[in-house]
Amino acid sequence: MIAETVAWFGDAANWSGPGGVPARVLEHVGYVALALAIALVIAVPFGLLVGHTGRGAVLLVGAGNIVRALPTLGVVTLFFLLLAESTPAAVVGLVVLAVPPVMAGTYAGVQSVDAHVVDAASGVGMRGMQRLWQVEVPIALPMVLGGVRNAVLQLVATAAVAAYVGLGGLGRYLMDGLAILDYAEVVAGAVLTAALAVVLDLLLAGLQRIVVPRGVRLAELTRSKGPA
Amino acid sequence: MSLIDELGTYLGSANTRAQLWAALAEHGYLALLPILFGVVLAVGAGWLGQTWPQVRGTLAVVANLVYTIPSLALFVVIPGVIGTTILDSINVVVALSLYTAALLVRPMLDAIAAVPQAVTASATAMGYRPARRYFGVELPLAVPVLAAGVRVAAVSNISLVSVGALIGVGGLGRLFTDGFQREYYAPIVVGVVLTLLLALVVDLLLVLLRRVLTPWQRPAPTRRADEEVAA
Amino acid sequence: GNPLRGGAEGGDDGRIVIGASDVGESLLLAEIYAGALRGAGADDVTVRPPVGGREVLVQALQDRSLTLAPDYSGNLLRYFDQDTSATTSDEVYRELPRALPEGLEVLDQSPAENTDMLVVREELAAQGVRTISDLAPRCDRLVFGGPGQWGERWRREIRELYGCEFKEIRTTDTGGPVTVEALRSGEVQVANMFSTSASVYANGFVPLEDDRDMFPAQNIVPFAVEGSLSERERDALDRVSAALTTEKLTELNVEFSERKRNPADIADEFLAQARNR
Amino acid sequence: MTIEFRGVTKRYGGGAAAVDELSLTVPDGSMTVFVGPSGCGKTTSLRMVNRMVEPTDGDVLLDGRNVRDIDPAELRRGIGYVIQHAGLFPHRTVLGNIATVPMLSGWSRRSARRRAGELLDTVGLPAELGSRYPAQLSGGQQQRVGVARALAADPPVLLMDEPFSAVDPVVREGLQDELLDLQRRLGKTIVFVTHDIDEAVRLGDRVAVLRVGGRLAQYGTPADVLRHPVDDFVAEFVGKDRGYRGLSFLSAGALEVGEVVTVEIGSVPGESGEWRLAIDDERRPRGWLAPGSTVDGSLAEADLVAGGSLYRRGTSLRGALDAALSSPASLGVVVDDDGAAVGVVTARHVLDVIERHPASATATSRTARA
Amino acid sequence: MTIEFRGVTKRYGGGAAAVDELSLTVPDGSMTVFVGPSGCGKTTSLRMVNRMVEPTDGDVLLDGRNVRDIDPAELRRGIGYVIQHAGLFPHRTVLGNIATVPMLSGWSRRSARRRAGELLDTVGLPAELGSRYPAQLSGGQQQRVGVARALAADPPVLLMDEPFSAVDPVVREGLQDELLDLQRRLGKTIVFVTHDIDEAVRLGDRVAVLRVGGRLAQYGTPADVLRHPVDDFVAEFVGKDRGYRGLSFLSAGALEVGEVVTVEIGSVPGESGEWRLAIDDERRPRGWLAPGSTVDGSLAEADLVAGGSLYRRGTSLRGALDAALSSPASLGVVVDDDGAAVGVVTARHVLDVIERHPASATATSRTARA
Ligand SMILES: Nc1ncnc2c1ncn2[C@@H]1O[C@H](COP(=O)(O)OP(=O)(O)OP(=O)(O)O)[C@@H](O)[C@H]1O
Ligand SMILES: Nc1ncnc2c1ncn2[C@@H]1O[C@H](COP(=O)(O)OP(=O)(O)OP(=O)(O)O)[C@@H](O)[C@H]1O
Ligand SMILES: [Mg+2]
Ligand SMILES: [Mg+2]
Repeated sequence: MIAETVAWFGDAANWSGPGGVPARVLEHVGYVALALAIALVIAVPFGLLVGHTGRGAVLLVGAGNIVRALPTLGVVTLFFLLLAESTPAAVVGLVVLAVPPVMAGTYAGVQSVDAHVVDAASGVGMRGMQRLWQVEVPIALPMVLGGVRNAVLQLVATAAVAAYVGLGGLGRYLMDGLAILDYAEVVAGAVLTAALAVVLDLLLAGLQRIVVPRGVRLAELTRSKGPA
Repeated sequence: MSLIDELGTYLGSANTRAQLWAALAEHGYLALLPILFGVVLAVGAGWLGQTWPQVRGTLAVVANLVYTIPSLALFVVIPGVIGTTILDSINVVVALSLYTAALLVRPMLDAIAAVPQAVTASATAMGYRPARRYFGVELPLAVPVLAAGVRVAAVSNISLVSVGALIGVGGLGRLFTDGFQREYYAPIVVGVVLTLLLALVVDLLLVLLRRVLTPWQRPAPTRRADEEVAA
Repeated sequence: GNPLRGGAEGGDDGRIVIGASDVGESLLLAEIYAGALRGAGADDVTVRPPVGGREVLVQALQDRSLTLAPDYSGNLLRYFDQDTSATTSDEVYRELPRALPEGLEVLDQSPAENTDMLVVREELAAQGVRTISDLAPRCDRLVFGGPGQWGERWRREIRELYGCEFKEIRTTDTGGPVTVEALRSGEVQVANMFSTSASVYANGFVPLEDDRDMFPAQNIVPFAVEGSLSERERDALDRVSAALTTEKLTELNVEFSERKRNPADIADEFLAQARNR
Repeated sequence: MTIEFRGVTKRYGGGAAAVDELSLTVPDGSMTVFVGPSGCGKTTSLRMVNRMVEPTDGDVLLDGRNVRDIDPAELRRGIGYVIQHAGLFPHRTVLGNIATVPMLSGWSRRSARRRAGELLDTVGLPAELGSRYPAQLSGGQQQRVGVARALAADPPVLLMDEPFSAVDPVVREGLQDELLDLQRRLGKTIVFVTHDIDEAVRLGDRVAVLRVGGRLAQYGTPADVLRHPVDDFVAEFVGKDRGYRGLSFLSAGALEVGEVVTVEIGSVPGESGEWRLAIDDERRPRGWLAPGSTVDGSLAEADLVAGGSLYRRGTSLRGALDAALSSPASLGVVVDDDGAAVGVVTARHVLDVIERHPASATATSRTARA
Repeated sequence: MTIEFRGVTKRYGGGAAAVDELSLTVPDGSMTVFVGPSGCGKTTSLRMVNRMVEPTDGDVLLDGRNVRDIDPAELRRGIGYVIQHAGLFPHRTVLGNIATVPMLSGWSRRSARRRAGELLDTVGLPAELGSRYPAQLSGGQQQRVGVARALAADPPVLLMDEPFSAVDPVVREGLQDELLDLQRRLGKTIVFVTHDIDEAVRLGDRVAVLRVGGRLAQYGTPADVLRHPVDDFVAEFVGKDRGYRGLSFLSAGALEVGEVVTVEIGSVPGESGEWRLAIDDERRPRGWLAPGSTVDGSLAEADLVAGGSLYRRGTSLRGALDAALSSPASLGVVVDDDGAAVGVVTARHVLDVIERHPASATATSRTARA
């Protein structure tokens, strides 16, 4: 199987044209990026609001869990029938997938900001929004980004279902390979997807390094090291 | 035909209903059995991480890597690795067990590491040997975190099983492929609803189970300083 | 190694597992076979959810996770013998037993046929495209949509026989909604569909005549693991095959994909009628 | 700025009162310490001043103005608030933390940071700490930054909620000294919360002792509270050493300082039948040479009996008594501000002064029975 | 069981020594308290006894047997260990917590729980607390459970690492009293760690003062350490009230108890030029009636000046001095074990006794210079 997979990767025909690896990767990233962008627009404000006010947490967690339970395949097929269009159907399914982790990360991030720090923020005379943007959000960033990274992992893995409704992306290799039991192709698809996930995750980790305030990172370090 | 009528016709067939029950049962089994295996794996990983703290990083990375493999690919590749046949439902069970474990390893390691130093130290000082301490003290204390992880894993497994329909093992996922093939809303809607119901019931059961397993945890409402001020 | 060799799930213990491919009517046929076998006294008969193409079914039959599956004579022959020149029903059926790998067999074939066909939208047909030969000169400007494995099976064939080389071969699905949608929206201009498919006519697509007999005859034929069925069970399947005609199959397909009835219900009705005759 | 509590009551969620009919006045420029057992409503009382908690009943007035009529954010910017565990913003540098209030109040970034730099100095932190993050500071340093942050906008009022509870006793004492010094220099009106009676007595111009249920048990000067507890609760809370501690508030003006025979380290002392105080070349006491002890050659530290605690001239009688009691010679060594020995006191002399103290027995304490 | 440290050194990861050449003996049935600033190696020293930390060098002996030769888990089951914050298992009930070691040692569940029930009583907790979880207990109750748990297998040795540091001062004192009482009854060999010198002096038969770097600065009785600190470090650490605190170790045997005029609450007192002690019908002191004060009708509490601290007959001079100092009449009230007033002492009388005390000036302290 390994030899066949290596051969697959070695075959120049698999690297060019609309069915080639570069094109498929771009398509895949496209679905992921689009779905993620929409999910962020939906999930972040909700997470911030609930985390900041402390109100509606039960609802948010409950709703998050229900949304998580929505089968992506079901959503995609349903929206395909409703919209008679492949791309929006696939993207809706992926958005549904990405919203819960982003929302949970955002909410948990804001919620877990040390109560003393929040208290101090009010105590120095910050108004609600000032407190949110100047204190809660910067401190919550690692967890917000954690949620995003989680979402991206799932998106990359699941964007394969787009192929089921006739779209491209790396799922194409999985579906087509599966239909004719071409194992090399399936494995190649899996390897490419996993590699893409790892690369995107590394990029996000890098982003996290850049945007998370140094003090927050230091504080996390001291907390996790703790007393011996 | 309105959706209601369509649902009426669809559910009107005794054959359909029998198939639905079978699919639901298969779905439950495919989603929940892996939870069991996944928890066992995660508990093992926690033990490794506790005994050799230096492997914690590696375990976390491996868990993350497993999580990046698309489920569909895993379903298909697993027979090649463990020698099952392609249509075997074991493939789905194995794949989802791996996902569950991957999902649980991280929180498991964190939870074990978060057991207060004072508690582990006093256990050691009372003459607990490492294995007994892990199962008698650290693991029970990690239950709340583990339970939260299991809830997420259970729910996402229930959602993921459907993908198995693409390889002919998918419980309720069949309803989606069927509805899709025939441009037929009824099975898709029924499938989504049944999946959600299953998730809801399982989630509730897990919450109850957690309550039973953690009698020492009284719910303590978290309070924020500024709730006082209407400003 | 080949991951598909290994433990058996179905097989000799009297358990009968019927498979189906992801062509819509395959499931319907599987249900009909199941009904017939139950009528013949088999008590442990299951129909597996449809999965993949012929490749998957063949593997599953070979590793005994399936006992039986409906298939189409022409494509089945071609699958095992790339270079066959048999095209008519009889030729194909005569060649089949020789081509099949050891341990697999086909039962009596049915008169009902469901061939591949290329369809276009009415606008294109109205420009005088009625046969594949008419299509050939325009191929390089047309996008084709079909199942994932279509290119491998037919690209060379259609070029050699008709001189048709499509601008692009896009993967849609096996005559299912994605294909229909793609053709309807103009994303593809030519698509591979099936002769008994209800959606060809429901959408006003025009089938092109295969004037050089590229697609072989495709009689429905039960494809099984040798020795896995009793005489009585084989008789029951033969009777069903005999009762099935192309018209009947098309009718059943309308019941299935247009009226969206449960395939098991349709199968029951059909079997009842067949018995009463 | 004067702070006045007028019949202030707070009930959380309609339950029992956390603070019950609290009435007291913190005069302008003074420090009042709220002290009492856990859960007695200290924090709640404090937070009603800057409207972090709204009273269920009654009013809090700042210079006669009801805080209810002031916008909470504005109010808080004008009141420094130091909370337990400092509550520093982990994502901002030390300077960034301190500059918070000035920035909120619309100062330019530059002037806010200049001010923050000055304050670092005020609270005794080196300038190079300015660019560190809170996680890189020790507990005591964090507390100082917390104080600096509260001082940044030069607010006339400071609220401090157990600000030093997270640090160990030695560091804590240093921080207390600095706070006293700061208070002397800046003259803020301060409300300070602690559950440590020692800290209360040390810092407060006035001490308010609260009992559980948020009732004020006694409000008066530390001397009052220590020497004249109004009831058993206060007496018990103030502790069993209150007689001795109370000496902190008796000045030693009339204390008679006696002569003492001294010998210098390195010199060759003769024999003697009395205790002699060994001193170094700057007259700092090093220990006692016991009566009748012999020294081989010149006097070294090893020949000495360790001394007792030292009494700094001009401080309260408490130190004087302890010096006398702890001395092996029963003679408490008195030192001047440079630490040079200037004489000795005996416990008896201290008692003489205590007995002559008019306040000791007859002072009427300003007390409030709750 | 005697615990002996023999030249014990511990270096973590080859760095500087956390404990350096520690040699001392804790005699059978006595309590030794390790005290010293943060990071001086107290915890490390303690943990080398039950092999939670292995020495880099030197040996720890239990009744002459090297702990190195004992299987760690077995060793630990025979040594009670109480740590800061109690370290209770949050997932087990109080009884479950206490029964832990017996269960580990293979007792039946029933007898382990019966034993746990007895211990609840030993540490003064009501039986109904047995089925609670630690989170449902107050800090002080948790500490008691921690002690009970350590006692469960009736180990001859107890190690206690800042066991009371998490509770407030009042509760803490109660716990200390109970520990002393327990120690008297059970006669364990105890090593106790604290960084609070007061606690050390109060509890220890011997006090070991450590300095940072893990060197032993002084090892002796509390009186020794307070009254004869071997060097400046110990003197400084022991604190500035050490003279006064040292009085705790001077017995008041020869203290002269004087007469006092008493008036009973409810009676009608005449006029008088002296302080009179108000008592209730069980002769318990209620306060003082000031000289020259007039009473309308019968004597009520409101007519009185609050009294000072009380001195229980037979306890140390410290209480006697404080009673005298805190009294508005300068007369310390002496009570018997039932709390009835039996007379008064003056500060002067206390001084007389102090001066007559032979130990006061000349005792040679058993000290160890590090
Ligand atoms: N937000 C709140 N909601 C409900 N009850 C509260 C709240 N804050 C405090 N309480 C209760 O009010 C009472 C007084 O609390 P407060 O925090 O003022 O006490 P404290 O004197 O500061 O105690 P500590 O010394 O422990 O800090 C306590 O019984 C406490 O439980
Ligand atoms: N596991 C460890 N690894 C490395 N260094 C340690 C470890 N445990 C303690 N130390 C170091 O050894 C020294 C002594 O530590 P120890 O915990 O014994 O001090 P302590 O006297 O108990 O202090 P505290 O009063 O703060 O509890 C400290 O400098 C500490 O940092
Ligand atoms: Mg408080
Ligand atoms: Mg320690």
